[in-house]
Amino acid sequence: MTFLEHRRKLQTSRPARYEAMCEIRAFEDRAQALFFEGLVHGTTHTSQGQEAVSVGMAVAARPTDWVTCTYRGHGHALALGMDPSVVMGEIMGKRIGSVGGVGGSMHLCEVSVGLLPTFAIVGAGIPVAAGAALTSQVRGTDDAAIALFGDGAANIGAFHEGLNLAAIWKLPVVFICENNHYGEYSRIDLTTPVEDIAVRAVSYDMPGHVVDGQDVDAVSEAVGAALARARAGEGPTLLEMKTYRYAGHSRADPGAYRPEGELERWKERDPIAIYRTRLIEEGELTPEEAGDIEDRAARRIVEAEETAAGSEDATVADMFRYIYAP
Amino acid sequence: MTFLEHRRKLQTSRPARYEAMCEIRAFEDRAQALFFEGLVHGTTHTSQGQEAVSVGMAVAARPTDWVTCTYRGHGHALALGMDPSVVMGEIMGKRIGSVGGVGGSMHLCEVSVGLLPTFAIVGAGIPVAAGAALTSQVRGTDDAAIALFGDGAANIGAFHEGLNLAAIWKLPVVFICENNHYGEYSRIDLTTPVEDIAVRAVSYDMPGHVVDGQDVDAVSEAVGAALARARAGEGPTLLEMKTYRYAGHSRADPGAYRPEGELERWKERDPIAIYRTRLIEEGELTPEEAGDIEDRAARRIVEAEETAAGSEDATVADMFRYIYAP
Amino acid sequence: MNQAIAAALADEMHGDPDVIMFGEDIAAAEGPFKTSAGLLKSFGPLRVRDTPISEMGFLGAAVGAAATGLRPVIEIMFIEFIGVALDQLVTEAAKFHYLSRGTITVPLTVRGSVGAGLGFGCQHSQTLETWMYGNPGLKLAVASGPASAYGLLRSAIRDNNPVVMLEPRVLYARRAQMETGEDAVIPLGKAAVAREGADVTLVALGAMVPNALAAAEGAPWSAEVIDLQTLVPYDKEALLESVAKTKRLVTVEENPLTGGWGSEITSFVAGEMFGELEAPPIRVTCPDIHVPFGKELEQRYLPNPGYIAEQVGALLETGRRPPHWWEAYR
Amino acid sequence: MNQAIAAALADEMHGDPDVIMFGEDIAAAEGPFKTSAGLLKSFGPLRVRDTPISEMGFLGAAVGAAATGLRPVIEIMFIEFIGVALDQLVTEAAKFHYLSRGTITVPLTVRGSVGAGLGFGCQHSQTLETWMYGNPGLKLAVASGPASAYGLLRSAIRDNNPVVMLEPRVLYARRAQMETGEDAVIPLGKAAVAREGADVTLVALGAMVPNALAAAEGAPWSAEVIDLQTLVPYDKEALLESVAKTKRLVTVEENPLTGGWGSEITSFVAGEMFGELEAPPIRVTCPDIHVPFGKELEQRYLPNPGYIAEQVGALLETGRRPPHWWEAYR
Ligand SMILES: Cc1ncc(C[n+]2csc(CCOP(=O)(O)OP(=O)(O)O)c2C)c(N)n1
Ligand SMILES: Cc1ncc(C[n+]2csc(CCOP(=O)(O)OP(=O)(O)O)c2C)c(N)n1
Ligand SMILES: [Mg+2]
Ligand SMILES: [Mg+2]
Repeated sequence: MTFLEHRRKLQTSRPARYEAMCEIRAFEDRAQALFFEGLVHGTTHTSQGQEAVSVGMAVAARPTDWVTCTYRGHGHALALGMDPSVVMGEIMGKRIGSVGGVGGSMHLCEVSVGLLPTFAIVGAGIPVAAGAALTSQVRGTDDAAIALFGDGAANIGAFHEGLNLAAIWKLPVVFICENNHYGEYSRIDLTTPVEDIAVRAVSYDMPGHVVDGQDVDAVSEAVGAALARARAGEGPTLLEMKTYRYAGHSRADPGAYRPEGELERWKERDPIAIYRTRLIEEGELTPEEAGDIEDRAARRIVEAEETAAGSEDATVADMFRYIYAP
Repeated sequence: MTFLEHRRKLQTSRPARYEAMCEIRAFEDRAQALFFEGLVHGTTHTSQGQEAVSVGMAVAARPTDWVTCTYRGHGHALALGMDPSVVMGEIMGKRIGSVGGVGGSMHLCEVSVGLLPTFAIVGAGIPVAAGAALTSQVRGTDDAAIALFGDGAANIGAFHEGLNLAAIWKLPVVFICENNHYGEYSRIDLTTPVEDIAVRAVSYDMPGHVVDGQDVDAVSEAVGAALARARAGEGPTLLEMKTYRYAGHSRADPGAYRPEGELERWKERDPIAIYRTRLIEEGELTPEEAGDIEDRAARRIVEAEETAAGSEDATVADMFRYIYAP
Repeated sequence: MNQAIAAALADEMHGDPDVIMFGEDIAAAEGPFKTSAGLLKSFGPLRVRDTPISEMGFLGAAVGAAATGLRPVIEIMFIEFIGVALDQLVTEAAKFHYLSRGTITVPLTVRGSVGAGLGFGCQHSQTLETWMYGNPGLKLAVASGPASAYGLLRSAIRDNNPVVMLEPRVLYARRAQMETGEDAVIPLGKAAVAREGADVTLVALGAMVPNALAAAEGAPWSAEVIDLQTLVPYDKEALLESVAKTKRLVTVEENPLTGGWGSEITSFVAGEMFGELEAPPIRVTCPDIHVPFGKELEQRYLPNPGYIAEQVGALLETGRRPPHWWEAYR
Repeated sequence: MNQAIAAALADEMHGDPDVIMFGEDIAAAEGPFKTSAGLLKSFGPLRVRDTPISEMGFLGAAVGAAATGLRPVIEIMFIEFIGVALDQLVTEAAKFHYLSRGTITVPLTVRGSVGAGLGFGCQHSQTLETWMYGNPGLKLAVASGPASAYGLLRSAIRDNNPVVMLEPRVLYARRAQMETGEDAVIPLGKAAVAREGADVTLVALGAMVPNALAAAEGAPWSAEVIDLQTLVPYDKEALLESVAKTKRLVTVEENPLTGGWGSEITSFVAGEMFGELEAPPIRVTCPDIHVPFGKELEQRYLPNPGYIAEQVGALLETGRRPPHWWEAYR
């Protein structure tokens, strides 16, 4: 399946969205396991629990829109249509990896799906997305840009400067804050004096909305509306997706700082389970079909891992490539 | 008059406030003239029109509070009680200058009046003031800190980060935005999507108020209330002073970008004229007394200039002092 | 030189609709140093924009615009201000090509005014090449006058990498008859021999090029003066060729001594030409202090032609490193 | 080494109530590298604080707190993050003493983890001393193991200037028997002779100190290994003394070649000891590329003991600069 077919399917088929979320979950579980088993070097940041944001965003975005996201980017990359073996390959330091294996888990990129190099510096992708939107504005196209970032990132200067610039220039960009309630080991209320990041839109005379980040349809609808606004020349929007990450912040973190029961409560609102129930209730899937989808997604990740694991390692010569453009 | 006497007088005597504003005006007019006449090297940023903010702030602040401000700092320094010959001396590169003449117009400092080194980098003084407030909080004193900055500074990351940190730590600090409607040559509406900077307080769950910056009593009252709140442990406040600078941004700027009539309209709300009328109406001054005050203030600036001009230049050896503390 | 810069910008903007420009007060006000005179009028507000005071925000936006097809030129009014935005330049822009497996280029030009001499005080008078020259993926050029500003800036804009272009503020008012157009374009990575000579090679950048030339004029020794033009990547061949002839190297630099780029140049040559030099490679720099305010102090702080000549003369005479003038003040 | 750091922090906090500490996840979580284990419990939330993700904000707050009487120690989790906050350190903190005529001091310590070797990729693996070492008013020290981390950090906290203290991340897990207490304090500005030797002086910092020592062990030549400890100000006397004895200098540095601190050290010694050296001063460094991900690539990128020994051996044998290993890849 080409990424264009994938994106078209996401747009037209709700079961395809379900499948995309299952695929991300399977990928992230496996990525985490690889690190725990010590099979992979370095660190990783997984996104189990946040799949609806990735997929809902990818449903709404056009393939020609530009997206910036963070080190917690596997889900977004897969949702946008990157091949899982390419993401896995990058994590494993393989030449088929999205950056040729010299970047690692925090550094994905795929121009064809619209993904700019993912950012390992908190907040840095926010003004960069505004800049991608500037390109559309200058060229007079109606492509837009999307910046994905965390709740913690809403406290850094680049957030403020990026939103302000986008607002004053009326740039076609959608700012999506994935509020998973933690920045590393710190709960948001220890670092952020407001409950909803969305209220900060007021500072830029920009619409700001809180969205249920566990509901892929709600996400795609909100992002779709904001993108439509952007394409119509009405400027940027701030969307806050309320969500939760099931895993710790990164490889090294078991998440022990979370109050008892919090994880369990959020798991009751698991985006994949919610959607499964909904699709079955609304007659779009039978339980058997859902089971098939889950199996297929799981299999694809197993295959992707095999493909990646069996492929060539990045070489010393690869380190020297692409330092300067010709 | 020691600076403590000066501050006590400001607190208890409205004519003293009038005199302080007259003194700043006379100082700034003279500073500007010195640059135009080419008698001084470098650049300067004067504050004619904004005197009520400086004096109102100094009325409300305690001598043990800390203040950060910008390159447009002569007025604040004088209001806080710095000797005009010391400010003039710094502008002229004299050893009696507040920084020994090696800093220049943008760099004043006087620990005894609570003035930290003034900032030539936009926004930089904002988190620094939060840090000064942290000292009070850690030591359990009820001193507070004040950060003065411009409307343009409200768009830079340090503003956002400084206010957020102060809010989450409930630091005893008052953020005073002097909205003189321009950042260099750009009117605020070209760079800032909101009319009132004060609304940005919402992003930090902090009180935010718009204040008439041309009314010294209104300024002192608003700053006083915010300081009381800070000292009581209730956290920071954002105050926006609506004001105007009569001169261009700096030595080199005639202010040609201003719409016709704007300067004249603001001059009708001149803070010194307003206060003169009020004090006379309320029977606190006769016109003769007001005239005496104006003469005295003017004379003091003439004398300060003579003192400064007649004093020793900073020397080459002075350049090498105070690079590292012992 | 400010007119040469405006001309280079206009010429590139005429030639390529993807070239856009933004910064603080560069559009309506035509730049605090009038380096964008006429551009708003010629190219309109879509391509020439004033920004809020937010270097991180607009530098970041330039990175995004460059990565997606435009060729932005942005202005950092005084180079110190990049201290609030370095991340976007060094950690993002310079690494994007690498982090995209070569699929993305960042043809971004960051212009910044630099240097002492105009009484702006210690937070507005540095050159700060040293913040940027140890970072792979970036290029860095420095103008030494109207012709080099024009020629280097045009190359910087055309280059497919992020290029920092530093403009010594004292030179903005410098006027000179000069060519414009294609023939006046100066390639990045190439030094220029500003003056030929036999006894010693003086290597300078920016505002120190005219000072080095002035020092060489009428001196009893014959100095070859090299305008490095591009610091990253610097022209190793030109350096080795000149020093092979003169056997002596002096760098002339507007920076504190410690950690300045002169250390790289002297270290490189000392490593390559060991045993072939007739004197130690030396660095003529500013002292390790902040830039002082005050006309005389600032002039004393900077390596002026007289001091450069003194240092070179002493080196030639003694074959040893002459003392820095400031050793007396320590 | 992380325990040594926590111990140094605790000892200084016990000794001086003005010492406070803040940074991202350093209080409740005790630091991502466990360098503040136990501190929140011992000293309470007034003195040990978690911050929002806002390096500019909290570094700036530390400057303000230091200027008004406290002795803050802040943590920049990975030194790259100072790219969003350099202004506060270099343009403000380092200049405050000067800009207050000496009436204000800024006894601020900025701790940052640095370096490659743990697979964090090119935005989390640099050392970046070069951003900070050319700026008067700052000091800069680098830990090379538990004892030096402890000893230098205590001095950094006591120093009345802003001090950057860099901690190589690969060393955090290093364990060693060591002294604590007053006798274990290491003064800033002094190098340590980590190993005596006669034929060549190896000058290293941070994680390269163990590598240089390993290269020296069992080599057929006798190397003196100097742990510079403090890069700003660096110990000129110690360098000259050692090289006067060995006549040969090799710097071992975890940085790209161009613009690294090795250029300063080699340039300085080449200038002072011209004619007395028996080989060119050389720099053993990383190549001018980004830090790669991948265990093997990262190890190849770094100067490992084998490569250091090779370079030193070749220098001693030929008296010329040996080629860098990466010249084959260019
Ligand atoms: C400028 C900067 N500061 C600190 C970090 C270290 N860091 C990496 S992720 C992270 C937490 C970010 O939290 P949030 O924005 O909520 O995103 P999440 O990880 O929850 O997706 C921190 C502090 C960084 N990468 N960049
Ligand atoms: C970080 C930074 N960017 C740009 C500048 C250049 N600059 C100096 S003053 C100024 C305008 C500031 O406007 P505002 O904050 O409204 O203060 P005002 O000058 O009106 O008092 C600018 C852009 C600077 N000093 N620092
Ligand atoms: Mg989060
Ligand atoms: Mg203003």
